[in-house]
Amino acid sequence: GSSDGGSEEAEGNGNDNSNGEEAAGDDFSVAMVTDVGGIDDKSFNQSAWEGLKAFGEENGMEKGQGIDYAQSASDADYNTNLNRLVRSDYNLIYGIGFLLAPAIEEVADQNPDTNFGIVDSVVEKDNVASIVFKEHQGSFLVGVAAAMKTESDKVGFIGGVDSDLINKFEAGFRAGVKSVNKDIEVKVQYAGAFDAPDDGKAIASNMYSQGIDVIYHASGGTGNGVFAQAKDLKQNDADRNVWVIGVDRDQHEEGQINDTNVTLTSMVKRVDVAVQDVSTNAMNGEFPGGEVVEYGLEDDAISVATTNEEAMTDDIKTAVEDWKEKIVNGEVEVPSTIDEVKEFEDSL
Amino acid sequence: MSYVIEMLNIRKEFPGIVANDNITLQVKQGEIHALLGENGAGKSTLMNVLFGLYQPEKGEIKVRGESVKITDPNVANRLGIGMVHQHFMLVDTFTVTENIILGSEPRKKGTVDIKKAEKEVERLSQLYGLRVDPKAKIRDISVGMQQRVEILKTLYRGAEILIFDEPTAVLTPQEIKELIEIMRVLIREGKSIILITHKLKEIMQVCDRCTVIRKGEGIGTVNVPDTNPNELASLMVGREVTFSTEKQPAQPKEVTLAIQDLNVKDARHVDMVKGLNLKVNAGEIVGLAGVDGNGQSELIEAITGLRKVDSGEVMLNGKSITNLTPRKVTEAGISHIPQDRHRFGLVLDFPIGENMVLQTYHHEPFSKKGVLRYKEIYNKAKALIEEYDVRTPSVYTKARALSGGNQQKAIIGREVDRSPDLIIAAQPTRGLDVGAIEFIHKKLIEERDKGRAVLLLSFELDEIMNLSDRIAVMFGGSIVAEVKPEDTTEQELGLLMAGSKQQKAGGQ
Amino acid sequence: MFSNRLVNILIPLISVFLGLLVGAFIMLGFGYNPLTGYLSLWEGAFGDSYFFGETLRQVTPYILSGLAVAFAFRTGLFNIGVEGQVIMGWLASVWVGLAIDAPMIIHLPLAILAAALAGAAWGFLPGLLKAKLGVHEVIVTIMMNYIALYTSNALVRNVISDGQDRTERIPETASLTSEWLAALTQYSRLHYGLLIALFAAAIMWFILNQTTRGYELRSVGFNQDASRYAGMNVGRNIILSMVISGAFAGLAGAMEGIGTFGYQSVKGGFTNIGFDGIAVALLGGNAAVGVVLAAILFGTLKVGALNMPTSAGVPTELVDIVIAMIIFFVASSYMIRWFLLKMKKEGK
Amino acid sequence: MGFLDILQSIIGPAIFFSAPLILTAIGGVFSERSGVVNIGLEGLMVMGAFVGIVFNLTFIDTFGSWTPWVSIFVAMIISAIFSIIHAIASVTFRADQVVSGVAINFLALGLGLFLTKQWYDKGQTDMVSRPFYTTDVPLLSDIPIIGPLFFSGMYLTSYVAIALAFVGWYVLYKTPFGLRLRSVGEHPMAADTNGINVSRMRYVAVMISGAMAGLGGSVFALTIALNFSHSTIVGQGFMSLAAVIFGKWHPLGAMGAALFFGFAQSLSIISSGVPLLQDVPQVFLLIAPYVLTILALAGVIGRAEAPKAIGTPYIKGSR
Ligand SMILES: Nc1ncnc2c1ncn2[C@@H]1O[C@H](COP(=O)(O)OP(=O)(O)OP(=O)(O)O)[C@@H](O)[C@H]1O
Ligand SMILES: Nc1ncnc2c1ncn2[C@@H]1O[C@H](COP(=O)(O)OP(=O)(O)OP(=O)(O)O)[C@@H](O)[C@H]1O
Ligand SMILES: [Mg+2]
Ligand SMILES: [Mg+2]
Repeated sequence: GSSDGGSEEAEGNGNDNSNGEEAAGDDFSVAMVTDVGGIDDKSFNQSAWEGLKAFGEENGMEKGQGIDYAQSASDADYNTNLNRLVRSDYNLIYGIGFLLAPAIEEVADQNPDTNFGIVDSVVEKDNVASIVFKEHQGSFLVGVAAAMKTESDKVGFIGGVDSDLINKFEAGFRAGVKSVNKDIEVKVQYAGAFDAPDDGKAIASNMYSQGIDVIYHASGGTGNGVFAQAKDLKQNDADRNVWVIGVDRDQHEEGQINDTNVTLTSMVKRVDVAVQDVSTNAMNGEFPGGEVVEYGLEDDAISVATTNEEAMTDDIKTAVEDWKEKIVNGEVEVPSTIDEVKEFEDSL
Repeated sequence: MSYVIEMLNIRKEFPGIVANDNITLQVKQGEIHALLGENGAGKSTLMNVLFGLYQPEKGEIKVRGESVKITDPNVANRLGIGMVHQHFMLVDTFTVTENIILGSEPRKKGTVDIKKAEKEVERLSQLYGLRVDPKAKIRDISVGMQQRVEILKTLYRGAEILIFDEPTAVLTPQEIKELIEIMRVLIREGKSIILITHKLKEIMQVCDRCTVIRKGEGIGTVNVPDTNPNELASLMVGREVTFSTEKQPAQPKEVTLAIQDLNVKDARHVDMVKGLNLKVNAGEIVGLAGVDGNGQSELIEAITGLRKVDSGEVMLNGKSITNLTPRKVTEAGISHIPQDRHRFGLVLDFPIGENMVLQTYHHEPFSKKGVLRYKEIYNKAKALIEEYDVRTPSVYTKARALSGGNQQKAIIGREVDRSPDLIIAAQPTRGLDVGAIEFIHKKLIEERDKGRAVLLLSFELDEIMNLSDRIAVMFGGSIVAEVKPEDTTEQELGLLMAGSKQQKAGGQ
Repeated sequence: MFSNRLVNILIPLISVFLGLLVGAFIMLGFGYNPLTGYLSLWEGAFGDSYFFGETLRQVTPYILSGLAVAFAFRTGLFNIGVEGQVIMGWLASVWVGLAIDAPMIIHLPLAILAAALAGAAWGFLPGLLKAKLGVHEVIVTIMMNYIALYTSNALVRNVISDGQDRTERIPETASLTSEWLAALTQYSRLHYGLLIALFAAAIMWFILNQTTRGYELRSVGFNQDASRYAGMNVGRNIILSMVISGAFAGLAGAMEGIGTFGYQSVKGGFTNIGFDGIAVALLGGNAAVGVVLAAILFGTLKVGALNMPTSAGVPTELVDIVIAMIIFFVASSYMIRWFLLKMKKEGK
Repeated sequence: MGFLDILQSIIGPAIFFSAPLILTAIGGVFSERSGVVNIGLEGLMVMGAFVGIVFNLTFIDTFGSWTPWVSIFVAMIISAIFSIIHAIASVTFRADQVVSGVAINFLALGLGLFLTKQWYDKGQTDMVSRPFYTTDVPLLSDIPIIGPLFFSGMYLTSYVAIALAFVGWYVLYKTPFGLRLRSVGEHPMAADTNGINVSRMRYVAVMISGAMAGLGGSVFALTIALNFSHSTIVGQGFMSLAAVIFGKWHPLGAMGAALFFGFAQSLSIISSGVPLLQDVPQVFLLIAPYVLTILALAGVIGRAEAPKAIGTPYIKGSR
């Protein structure tokens, strides 16, 4: 942080009012509100901000001048933060995370002249662009990788809180695994919280001890415990086959132990790509208001990390690429809910 | 003749009050020196100064002729000064030995050498005739034994000068006798003693000299053999004091309290009251005599609904009040001046005014439809405080800030004012000075004369003999004898209380 | 120079001042301008009618959770379970809001009542265990918090909604929101709950200080033996105290459920309204008026803090440090009192 | 799964869950036994986690494989120093100890996150590259049944925690220091008249609780969370406080209670794999540890007697 941020900000606000209302080009400004994870959650909040920064860089803006964010400490802060940014005359304001959907809905209603974007949820309003991701597609692909990697034919999925969004990850993953080999067992467990690394570790410990050798986690901070457990096993037995699949961004760094790495791959969700894309469109007067913009494999907004070159062998990479093809060209319809995945599994 | 202790012109202030003002106390080697004064006169404060708990604003302290600064109890210990406090300084959950060695423990490889400590305690208790069980927990032993532990604590630290702050207030007559014996042994062993007590008889009995203080000021020192209780009392109070309370013979009427075959267990399911029968008539005071621990407390708790009756019956005015709740018992017409005024008698953090309606707050005029009426409450409180001479800055003062004597007067005022049929007074004068005692005794007799029944529990034979119209002696959970005070002597009563008419007292 | 009364008023003021002073030094130490920092905090809380409205909205649940903790404290109990009681109250108000179809005059009071009852029920068990078995209320209430969190999540997901992450929005008939207040404060979420909270503070004062019931509760809080001696039913008073405390907490939940949010969602962690209530109560000296004032201070700092990173670059956590220091100084009032006394003496 | 496997998969997690709680609770016992309530355990754990992680990240190159051990040691020292704030408030300034503890909780989290943002320019630190790892204890792990259950795949810090519980018991119940400390919590004036410095004793006790909570927090961070963020320590301090009371203010009791919590937690996680319990709705498994605790309290443990003088500042000469 810098001590003179305040004055800069004040200037930025004070001046761009005088120019008039619907700004374009130079006067265009974008901001975002994080959910309780905060701007540096190493996950989608951080990714979104990176997208905004990239957008800013392209257009000669920086924090406090053209782009900015507001952090939320609790659910009650979303509205306040959104309104604060509205009051600062930002043209486009993102709510990052499905938790902000109700707040966006309300504030968008009250401020029809401002444009909003909601990430990971759908809000049907003319001045709101709903940005969603096809996490199930990415999860499908890491499921493929898991199925190819497992030696015990047992893989695991650890979710944070049992919710629609996380179910989407589970569904895609299960479908991916089963598509490769329907005899592979997928064990699913939800920790009940996104901030319980101890539970994450215990669940992982239990799964690994049951012979599961690949675990895909979609559980935020709870996942820290999963990495801790995998690395511990690796430390004790360098030859043991234990893998974690990361989520949201490339969690390669988290898996590093000595000179090997337990992160097989990660389901990377490029919130930054989406945010940058929507912002650019909006600046050019093509704001997708009222639309649901879906980002998926085809936009490179969902991808599978291949940082761990040793682990992601060529045949895995090839298989992943093949399935990706099939998904992108519509040959395979990836299920996105628990009901759908059950149907999907039955159809195999 | 040399002085072991000289406190010269001591002044000690508390915020807003001068507790000690220019007091001089000189104690000779080998004497028992009494310190006498009303409640709040400043005795404890003076002794706490000597023991290093308080620092005096002015004055000099000399020990064996040398001027010293006693900055904390450690220094006092080193100088050979030990103190047995008015309120015992014992850790309830520790054993006797642990309490005695606390702060100067014998060690073995960094641990407490408890074996050695126990041996030392045994040795000291043999030497001075202080019977204690080294392994017992404090909370399981009698008050008398606790006091012996306190004395052992000072001896263990090699005290040569012992301060006793009101040691007899909490003891039974038997225990007092033992204590006096112990003090004589201590003197024989070359110790010196400062004794604080309100009981003039004890001073006359054991002390060599007596220093009197009044309202924080030293009045003077007298040779005990050259004086008498009346002189001491008037020195202390500043006026003449009458001792034995004057009263007319009782005129007992109908039976108010009738107890039949009562059995009560204590918290540990031990039978404490066994097949007890007792009657108290309107217009008489029945004194309940007995050594502490013979079921008196349980009996009173059972009558007042604080403890469950196992079997038997308690009747008030012919109606059963067995196992009613305390509230129903109260409303049936019983008042209770409890033994432990801090634990039961008062909510110390309430203003004294609110304490005056502790059982009646839910009645008119103190409340109406569940809403308190403070005006009525405080009017009542003011009236009672006036009538019962409770000295307090105001009715809004927290009960905690009053002295024990004034707290007790407030409780008595509250209990008597309800016009009950039966007043149960448990040790109503414990720890109070003669002025306060006189007042309380007068009140109880007044109530008797108004036709109320009074059940008086006391460990003071004096009080029992003076006040009672009939004495019931309690031993082992039942009433073993009923006597009239005019037909008996303290001697005989003591024997009855010990559970035997034949044997000499002290043989239990 | 200082009367006793004056000292009692001065102490909290001095504490707040000292707390802010410490915050200022920290800002200075890390290269921020404290003036800018605090100015942005002020702006964030009172900058315009919107923020003022939001601050008051935030104050509302704080008053009630503070009252809950304070009420228990006054009767000798430490209710750490306010957090769980808030969650249950929140849930109940929303549930009744959704499940029942009735005109506002019935529906709204019913929803509020349900919240109070749910909170009360959550306080009842610890009270009962304390009264009957002597089980320490601190442990039981801590456990009840977790049970509330998980139970509420499960109910939201499986019973009240069908498999969603949050319930529907409650209808207008069960809502505390107010067009009028919102319009007055430029669409802040200020709602009628504030009146309920203030009324509750008056109720607490009335119950404790003006009724025979309150007399009993206070008496039991100070001295159980004397209370028994005086004919009071100690066990019943302990239970009642926890029930009333829980009811206040439940109302705090309703403020969120049918006031601020209008729905209940699956929560990844605690709301902190209950935990903050402990600080509010203690800061307010466990008295009704004190709690209201402390809640105002707390709400102001919390809402104002949101503006600090944006307009002064100062992390919001600075406010937590300031709050901690204020609590610390209030707790250490003995030192301040001593200091004032010394000044008084020297003044003479 | 065989019975032994199930046991093994319960006991392992139970013990690593418990270790941080055990450590923190032992400290809590010391503080409360001296008469100082410590609601601030949560904050002290936060401080421990923060220091442990930051030190580990910063000095990894200096201390190499000893880094985690040095880290928890430093966390212990810093948390002990940090806890002096609580001691000053509640002993010297006669503050309400609950209030002061609450302040500690706010302060630790606020300070930890504030400094994280200052130093790392983000809200959470990176993951440490050298946390603690489990090991098999040589020889002992070869004992049949017992070996696999209790001596393989364990963190050494867990043994440290259990050992310290016994050390805590020894110190509190066998040494002069312990006797004095307990007397200060029961009857400070008695202690004072026996020449024991009540304030100093309480300062020491509070600092011991700071040190132990620092240890607990850093062990949690370096075995389980591996980084520091606002959600690293969420409620573990309160659970430790519960363990103190549950364990009746006794170091071994507190250890037992913490192990009970760990066991219940672990059980609820493992149950989802046990055939019989597979179809039980998940919420029942989630709340099971807490319900079990309440049942245990209500059924078996019941009334616990707190140190008599707990929560009251000692003012010389008052009664
Ligand atoms: N801790 C204290 N704080 C303020 N004032 C005190 C304190 N202790 C004693 N006092 C004051 O000092 C005076 C003397 O009290 P002290 O306890 O010495 O009386 P005492 O002679 O021992 O009385 P008693 O016979 O009742 O024991 C009291 O009247 C009281 O006003
Ligand atoms: N903490 C205190 N603050 C102010 N005054 C006090 C305090 N403690 C004691 N006092 C004063 O000291 C005086 C004597 O108190 P003390 O407790 O010695 O009375 P007492 O008659 O000896 O009662 P008891 O027999 O129960 O000890 C009282 O007048 C009281 O006002
Ligand atoms: Mg006295
Ligand atoms: Mg005295």
